[in-house]
Amino acid sequence: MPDSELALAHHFVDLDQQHDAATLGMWVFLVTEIMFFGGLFAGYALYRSIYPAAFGHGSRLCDVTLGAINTVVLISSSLTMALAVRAAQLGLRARLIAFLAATLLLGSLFLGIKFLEYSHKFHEHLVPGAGFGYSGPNSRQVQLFLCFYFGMTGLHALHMVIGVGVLLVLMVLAWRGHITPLRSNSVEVAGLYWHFVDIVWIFLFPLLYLVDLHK
Amino acid sequence: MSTTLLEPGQEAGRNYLNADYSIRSWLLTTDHKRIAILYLVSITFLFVVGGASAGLMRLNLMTPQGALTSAETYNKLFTMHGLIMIFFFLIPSIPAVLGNFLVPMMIGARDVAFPRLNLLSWYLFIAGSLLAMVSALTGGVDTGWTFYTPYSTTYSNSYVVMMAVGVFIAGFSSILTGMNFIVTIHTMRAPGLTWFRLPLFLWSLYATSAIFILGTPVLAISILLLGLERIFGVGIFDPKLGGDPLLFQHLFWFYSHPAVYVMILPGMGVISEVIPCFARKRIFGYNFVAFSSVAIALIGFLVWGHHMFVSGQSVYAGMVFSFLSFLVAVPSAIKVFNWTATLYKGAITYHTPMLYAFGFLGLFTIGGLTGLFLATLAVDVHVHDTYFVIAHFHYIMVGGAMMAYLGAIHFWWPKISGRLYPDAWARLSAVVIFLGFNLTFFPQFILGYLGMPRRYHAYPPEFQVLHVMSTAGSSILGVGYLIPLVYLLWSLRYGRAAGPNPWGAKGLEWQTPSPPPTENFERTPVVTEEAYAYTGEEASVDA
Amino acid sequence: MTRHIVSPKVYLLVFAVLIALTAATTQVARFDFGPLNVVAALTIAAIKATLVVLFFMHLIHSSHRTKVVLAAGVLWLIILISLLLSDVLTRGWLPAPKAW
Amino acid sequence: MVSSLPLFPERASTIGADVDHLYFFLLAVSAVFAALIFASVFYLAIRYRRRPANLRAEQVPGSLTLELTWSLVPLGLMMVMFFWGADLYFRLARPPDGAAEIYVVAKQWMWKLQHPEGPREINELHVPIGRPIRLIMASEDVIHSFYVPAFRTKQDVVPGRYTSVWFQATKAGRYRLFCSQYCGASHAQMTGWVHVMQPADYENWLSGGATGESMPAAGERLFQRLGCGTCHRPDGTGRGPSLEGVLGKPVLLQGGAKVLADEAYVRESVFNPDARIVAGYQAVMPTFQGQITEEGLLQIIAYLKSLQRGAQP
Repeated sequence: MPDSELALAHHFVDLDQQHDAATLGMWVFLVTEIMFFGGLFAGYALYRSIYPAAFGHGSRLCDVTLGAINTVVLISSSLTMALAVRAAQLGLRARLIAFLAATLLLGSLFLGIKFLEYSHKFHEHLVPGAGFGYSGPNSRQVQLFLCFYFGMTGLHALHMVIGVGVLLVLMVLAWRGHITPLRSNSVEVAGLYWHFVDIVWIFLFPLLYLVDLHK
Repeated sequence: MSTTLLEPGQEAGRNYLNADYSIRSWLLTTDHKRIAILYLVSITFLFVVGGASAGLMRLNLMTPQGALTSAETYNKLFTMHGLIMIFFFLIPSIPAVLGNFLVPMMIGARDVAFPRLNLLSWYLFIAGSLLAMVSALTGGVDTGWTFYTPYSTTYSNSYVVMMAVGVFIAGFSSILTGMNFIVTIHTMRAPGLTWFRLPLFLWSLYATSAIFILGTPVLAISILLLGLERIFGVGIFDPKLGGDPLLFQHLFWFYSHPAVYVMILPGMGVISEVIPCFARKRIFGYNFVAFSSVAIALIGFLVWGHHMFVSGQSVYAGMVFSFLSFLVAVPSAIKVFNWTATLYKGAITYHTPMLYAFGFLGLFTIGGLTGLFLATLAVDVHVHDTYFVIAHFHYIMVGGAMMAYLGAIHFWWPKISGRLYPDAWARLSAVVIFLGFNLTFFPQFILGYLGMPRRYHAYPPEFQVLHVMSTAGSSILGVGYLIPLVYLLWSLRYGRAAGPNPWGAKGLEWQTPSPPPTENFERTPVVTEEAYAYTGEEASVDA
Repeated sequence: MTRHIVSPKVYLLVFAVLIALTAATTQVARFDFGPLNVVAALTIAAIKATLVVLFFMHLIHSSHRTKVVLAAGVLWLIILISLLLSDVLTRGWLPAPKAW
Repeated sequence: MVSSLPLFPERASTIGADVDHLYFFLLAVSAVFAALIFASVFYLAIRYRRRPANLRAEQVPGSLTLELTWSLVPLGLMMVMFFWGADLYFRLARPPDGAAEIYVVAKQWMWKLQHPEGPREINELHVPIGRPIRLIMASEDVIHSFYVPAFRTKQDVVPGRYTSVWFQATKAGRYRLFCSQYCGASHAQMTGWVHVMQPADYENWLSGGATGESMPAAGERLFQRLGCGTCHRPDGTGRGPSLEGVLGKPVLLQGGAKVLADEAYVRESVFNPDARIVAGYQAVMPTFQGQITEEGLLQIIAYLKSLQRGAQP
């Protein structure tokens, strides 16, 4: 059974139709993700326009250096993911596995730094809810900022965890040789998802960490 | 109306129904037709639950002091009625049942683009409705289907979070359906089937899927924030902690107004299929009707603020939303005029689907026109949150979407089941439903302008006569809905065999045997003519 | 449809630009331009996002249809936020009566 | 016992007539279009039904002019509806100058109303004919909505801020008051009456009943008890700005912004003082959230307004 027959699902006419369907399906899913995060960005925009000062105080509670490092980590993971997709399409199995591993590593590093930041805030009682102990001015609005901080970065981290899981599956598939130039849709689609999660962070970093550096 | 059993020889050959009778083949199917049947059965059950809660509400409103149920029970009933009917019946009704069944067949494909995701969509729907039913049975939710904060987050002590999670999960069910339809219609059309030869039902489902994709996630995030706020009390919507209750209303209505177009657009698509068939006429102004569906879906996202004219929204924002709300009415008007013009010089037969289409034309027109009252700022101040609004949206959802759904079920029943239903009973039930509906909801327009607020379990005595009329109408409507359940099930066993094309209709779905084989088409068909290319003298079953 | 294979050099170049822009946005935030700070931060982020979409996600080689889908997503986010802010920012505009 | 079958609500406010005229215009346009569609559907359905004499349908080409007419004509009519409704809405939203103010506090399932002169009422509101009345409303818990069908006015009462509605009664009598925004178990019981009286009767009612302490007086007593006077000295030398004659005038903030000192500004300054700091002062004021009830804050606002006119309470 030639590789192309194996790759073609029964209800598609040909491989091009199947590839079009897969990529279009992922782009449409990414639009739902844009609107899903969009609700949070809308809430952020509303409260930042009402309480600019409080969002300034809140932003200064976030460690800019860790945030910047995380941005660099995530952008480099985007690079390695793009190279992984290229390797999959060219059928370079070893390089594919290497780049997938690199992306996986960088993703976990990002989550590690995130965990560090969260535990840092736990110790300083900066987590919204019962144990919130911020003594500065506008404490209720700063808690609101931190709600959006934890909400947005938490949802983003959840998407990172899902991405890492997908990468693990892809590495296993690549290891077993299931990914060939004609059957590389899964890697390409995972790449689109990963780059999207990176773009969300590209917007989160300035909005949460760089609100008020000049005070 | 013959009631003879099907002669053995006449039994249709191998098809998607008798391909495999095991439970496992049904619960793990990826065949879009079987998934449609799974949806049909589940939403019928949920419709009965939603309808029963409406019946109880109407009985309670027979007397001014609302003697049948306590206030708390009444609040849980109207919340249950709203949630079940909207999220668990109307939104999936035409897209998930008829859309799933017909989209691949109408474009000459063997299945939707992602069959496994299609099955996952049904399981998410079942998970969501189970959560909703459990939260209803264990104690119920008393926040109204709109979940307005801060009542839903801080002051209500009912099972809000469980219901919210149920709606959250059901939201992803419609996102998957929307994704499937958009990709299927884009990438899997048969050769020769250009966009402007597509049946208008697919244009309306494409527009509906756009709303699923662009709107449902915002509902998901607002329900998520609602749950977080209710569990952790962090102040996202709680004014005592700096939150703004109007943020929830904005996020909620950003989805929930386009959701009403999700409920009516597929119905419009059905009417665009039924009227040309039974008038034997090409649709009048195909391009205008097609683009109207897309225009409704897109402009529908700009108008949500008309739900908030008196809720503390700024005066200027109210004017912007009011202006845009009038714009969205234009495409709907274009559609109604085009359907009416299609009847001109036709050879019209009064089969049941056509009766439902006539009912739709009349009731949707009233519903649409009363929508203009609510878009007019000064009048909305008086009639907002009164029975005028209740009557308006029931004319659209029950008079419009429900009538179109029943019309669609009757139009494609021969294709789905391979059987014909008794036409006399079907026509009778259509008329009973039409009369019962009008008796139920027309008095509510008068109640509304009189100032009767909605969600009241007791009311001033001067409104009693109109309420009694409405309750009488609701019992007729209830009976009207039961009749189709009976004769359609009856037809499965005793109905006459329907050939491939009992109505003489145009469209690829009618070129397959009834019920169709699992793979729909042996060879992918080639389309050569326009949609609804009626010549005028196609014979129908009893011609 | 042949899959466009982009040379690694392009990826590395885009990567470098992205890192540079990250540094830039951090520096720009150190100066007080008042409301312009938000505009600057969002423009830089938008440029970075466009780079990722065009090159890493191959939008440049993608079909017209994919571009329309992405544009719709971005436009709807803008609709949600702009109409929401149109309410919030104009709440206090009503001319208060000169009662007192 | 079937009491009556009213088909149209009473009209007892100046704006009511305008709203009804707009309503009749909408009814007329809707009736015309509904009749047009029903008649054409009936006629076409019967005239072109399939019968031996009419077995064959005749295909008809589309027509752009027809499509344009039935898009632009409805659009034109709708623009009339929009501008007429928007103009009326603007008048509804903007109370006339010199309107008498009455304070309303909504809480789960009752309306508490306070007249500045002193009388307090539960679920009852006495107002004179012929004078514009402005209600300044606050909620203690969830969103309620002050709805008087006879006045054709409705306004949600949103917790955390003030909303206001105004009307000018034109006909004496007793009109129903509803809460029209769902607010919980006894939402249907949160109703009451608005008693519209001749001005003379209103004055008698005002002075006759056990009016008790006027609001500015109650406000001053609360102002002293909370020690506001220690920082907000009349001559402005204290740690807080002077509050003499502040309400209704613009205030210069730190950073050069100017904002109008209305009820919302006072509420924000009391419950969230760090949000806006007056120029020349420090952010030292503690929040009074939870220490002052909604009624108390309204009394303080009435007191600050009385400082305005210099009339000692």
